[in-house]
Amino acid sequence: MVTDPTLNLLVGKASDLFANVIEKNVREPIRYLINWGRLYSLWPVHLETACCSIEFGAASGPRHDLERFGMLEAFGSLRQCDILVVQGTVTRKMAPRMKWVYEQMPEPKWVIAMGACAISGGLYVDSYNVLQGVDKIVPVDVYIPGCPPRPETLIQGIIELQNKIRKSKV
Amino acid sequence: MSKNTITETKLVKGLKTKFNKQITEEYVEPNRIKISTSPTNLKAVALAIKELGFDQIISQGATDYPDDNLFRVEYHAICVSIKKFRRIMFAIMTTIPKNKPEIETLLDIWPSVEFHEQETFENFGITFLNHPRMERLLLPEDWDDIPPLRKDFSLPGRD
Amino acid sequence: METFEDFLKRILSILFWLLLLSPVIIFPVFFLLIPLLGISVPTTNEFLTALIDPIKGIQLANKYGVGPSSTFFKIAAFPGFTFAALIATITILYERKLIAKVQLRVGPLYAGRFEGVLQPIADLFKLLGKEIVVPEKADKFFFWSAPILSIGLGAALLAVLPLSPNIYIARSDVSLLIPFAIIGFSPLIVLIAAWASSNKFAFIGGLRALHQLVAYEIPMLISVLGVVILSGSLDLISIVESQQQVWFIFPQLLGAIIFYITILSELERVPFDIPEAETELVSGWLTEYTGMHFGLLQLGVYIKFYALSLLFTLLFLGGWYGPAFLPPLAWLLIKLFFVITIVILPRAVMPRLRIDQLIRLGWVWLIVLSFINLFIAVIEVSLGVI
Amino acid sequence: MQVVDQGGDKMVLHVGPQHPGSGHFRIVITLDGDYIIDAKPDPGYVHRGAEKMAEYRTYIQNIPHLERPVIIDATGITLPYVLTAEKILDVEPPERAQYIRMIMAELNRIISHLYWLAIYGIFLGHSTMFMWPMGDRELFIDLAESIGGTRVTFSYVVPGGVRNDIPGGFKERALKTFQYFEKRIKEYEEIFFNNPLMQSRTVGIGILKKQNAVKLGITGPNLRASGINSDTRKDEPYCFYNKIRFDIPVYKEGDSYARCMVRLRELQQSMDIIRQVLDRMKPGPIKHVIRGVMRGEPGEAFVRTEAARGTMFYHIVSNGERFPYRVKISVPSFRNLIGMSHLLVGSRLADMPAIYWSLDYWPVEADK
Repeated sequence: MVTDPTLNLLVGKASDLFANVIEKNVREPIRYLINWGRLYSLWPVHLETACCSIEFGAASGPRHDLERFGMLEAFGSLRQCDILVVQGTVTRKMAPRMKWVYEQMPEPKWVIAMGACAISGGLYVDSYNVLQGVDKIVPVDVYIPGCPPRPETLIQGIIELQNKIRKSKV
Repeated sequence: MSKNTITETKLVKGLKTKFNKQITEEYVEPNRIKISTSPTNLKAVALAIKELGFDQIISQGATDYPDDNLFRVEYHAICVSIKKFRRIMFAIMTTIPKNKPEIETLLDIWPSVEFHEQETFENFGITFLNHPRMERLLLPEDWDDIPPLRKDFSLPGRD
Repeated sequence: METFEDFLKRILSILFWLLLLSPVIIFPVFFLLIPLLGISVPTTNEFLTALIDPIKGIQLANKYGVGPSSTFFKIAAFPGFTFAALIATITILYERKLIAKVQLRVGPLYAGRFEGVLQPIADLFKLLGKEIVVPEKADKFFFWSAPILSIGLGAALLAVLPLSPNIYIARSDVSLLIPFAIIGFSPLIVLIAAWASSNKFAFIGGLRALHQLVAYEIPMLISVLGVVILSGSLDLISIVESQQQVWFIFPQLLGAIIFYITILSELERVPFDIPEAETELVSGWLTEYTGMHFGLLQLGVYIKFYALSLLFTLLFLGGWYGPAFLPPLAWLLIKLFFVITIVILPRAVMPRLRIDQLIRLGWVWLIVLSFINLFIAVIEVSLGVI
Repeated sequence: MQVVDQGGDKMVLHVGPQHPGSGHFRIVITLDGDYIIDAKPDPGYVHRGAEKMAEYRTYIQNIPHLERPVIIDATGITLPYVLTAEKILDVEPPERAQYIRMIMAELNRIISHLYWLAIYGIFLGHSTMFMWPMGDRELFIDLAESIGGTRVTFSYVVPGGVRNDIPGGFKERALKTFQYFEKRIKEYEEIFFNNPLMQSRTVGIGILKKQNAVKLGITGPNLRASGINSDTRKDEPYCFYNKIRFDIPVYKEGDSYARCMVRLRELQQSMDIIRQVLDRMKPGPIKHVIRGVMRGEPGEAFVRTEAARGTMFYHIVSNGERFPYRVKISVPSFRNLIGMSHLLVGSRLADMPAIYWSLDYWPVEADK
């Protein structure tokens, strides 16, 4: 009687239904809440790789004020940080350190490649000491073009990252 | 001799008499003096220039001449403490063979040359004898190619 | 490593299944056991009425020992932990907005529809979902215990602090001494956190914090003695009641200033944020803490912030006394936020001190001044000014 | 955060490259208690090989990548390059171009000093002093942007002149900004420079004696804070600095506070220079139009100018080709780096940020 295929089908349907109910009523709100918290609380690691750090500094200044989005301007320890903003050229000497910093950050973490040099080497495409694009060593979520990107562009990149987080799974 | 270069000419003349034509005057322009000397005399000449009042090294570098198979080592001295010499930049050049790139350091004459000589070391492979920290400064620790500013080192994609 | 959200999901799914299975298993057991134990069960009618009518609800809750007048409610909700955590959360937001205004910025703006009011909540949810990293070389037991101790210390401070003549958790004849006794533990917690992190920056930060906290506890205690002399009591409620005519900040101005400076130091706030000096020590003793560990440590610090500000209000600003058009609790909160403001403000206008300057200030100047303050109090009492 | 066991009671701290107080470089500090007994700078994290790349680009193509090392002070680093290239290419810029170059150089000096001031504020734990100069810096960036076209990387000075003329109404806007900023300087002094806590952190800290400053090759505002009245704008005037009346702020103390004050006074000085330049400027051509690829005469030239951080030096060797044969850049940060280990040894760990950033060491510039 247990082997009855109709019963099996019924049990399967019922468990699907339960899964659906859980998905809709339990997981979805939690996913929303956790993602909502994450997207408004992006703390950047203080890792300056090159000259784009000036525009990053300017973006946290009073005119552009990254804290509106819940970003702190410069946070102390990488253990409490969520995003790694690669601020410009990554040289061969910096690359292992940057990878190390990325690995030491706690999950979940995101990477923003800021500036042409971080995306592809940019102006330093033929330099002997420059990594041609940071996506070779760390996974990049948002690319922000510019040399250096204006603070407005950086803010747009951060909004794009927020949109990405909003849709992401937990 | 124009009026602008009286001080400069006087300086070079004094040096020439002191070193008995072991230094060559390359040119004297307003505010610019360039002399060249042999590596063996370099230290004595540098000391004499320091005693004239040129107390800082603004730049120290080298140029690679693969055709002549030699390096030209350049020192640019300036003066910050004596007012009448402040406008003058003193360039001292010397050439060393490429197969034996060694030269005596000027660290004890101009302490400001320390990092410059380290940079020249890593960029050209020129060893400065008696320099206490003859090690890499700017290049990565795992650099195993030839020194990058030599002419036979070519950039990727730009042969 | 399992993130907190995995944990949360698991807990929630268990709850869901329990809810589903409760008619089958729990209700029979419940209804069989309760009569045996001799406890009366609320009838369905009572229960539903309680849900609609708050007064009935409170009565029902009181019957089972969880009502507003019960000790459990006092400790857990009001005026205990939840209330303190709420004030701490508001303080975090208030601090960020206030500092931003001084710096010609807007501060948090988009979290929550209006002026970033939900920013601390967003930070909290973010920290809840963060991975917890324990360094390989860390002393695991102490590493985990520091955040819990920190929050526990914050909560324990609240035990004897009254909010009005009848709102308090516990009343003791020596209730002034109890908070100071508890604060005496905080250097230990910092040292545990710093040592267990197995990190040089954390360790230097921890040692600095130890020096700083020890140096500032003595002037803190001595500066309060003036208040004790004036009021003739160690009970916080009677101290407040003796300020009905004159707030002690007027006869004890020097003591209040010293107490204020020691609060700044105790909370490691600018210009005394030396243990967390970012440009020297990364994050000081907090360097290795991640996720909710960090959140708990910060919450502990901010609850301590609330407790010390409340203590300042009670000791020097006349507690809940004020013109009668507002209830006592409202006056207390107004004064409390005034104190919180003046504790926050130095962060906007002061640079950081150096550890040797700080220790000299503490051991040389503040101790001497607090003794002078003590003599002032004695003279005032003997002259009968108060 | 690397752990190095040294034995004994010494502690080795690696400050950087990921450290809020280091920026893009590392300094290895050995501590004995709270005192620094050894400090070994480890630059090179942003070494991009600008000198080598310059040998593969024409004289014009070199300008954009040579200004990247100091994009805070872009004109400060491209102007000496262009002056050197002009000597080799044998072109003389018109008079108006010289004046516009001076405006840009001084605007950039202000922008750079304000950035320095902002970071110095946060290094001492004064977050308001980070935000205020950052906000006021935007005003000067707006002025520079209206001339150069972008926020920081202008590539504005070219051999033979400047790229384009200054826009109409620039003078009025500049004067209005200066008027506002002079009021702000007073507020900076009130909240930061006259703050007793700030003074207790910087006065008498990191004293660089006059003879040491000369000996170690310190340059720029750091040299002037040690009592030496040396500024390339006065010593060997380029552009039309000899036609402008200005004083160089000099302080004798040589400590961190003096270095701060020199830079604060230079803000005022730069604004005065721009005011005078705006008065003296006459309409005219702004560049010599050069057609085709510029080929230099065989030979060499070396030029120095005064950038925001000190004397910027270029030595270009040409062999008559399209590309320069050798470009040697000697940047002030690189020369000031030697002062850092000199000053840090013997000071307290807590003074490290106060000394480090008072030298205005910009690692990107030093690494090239």
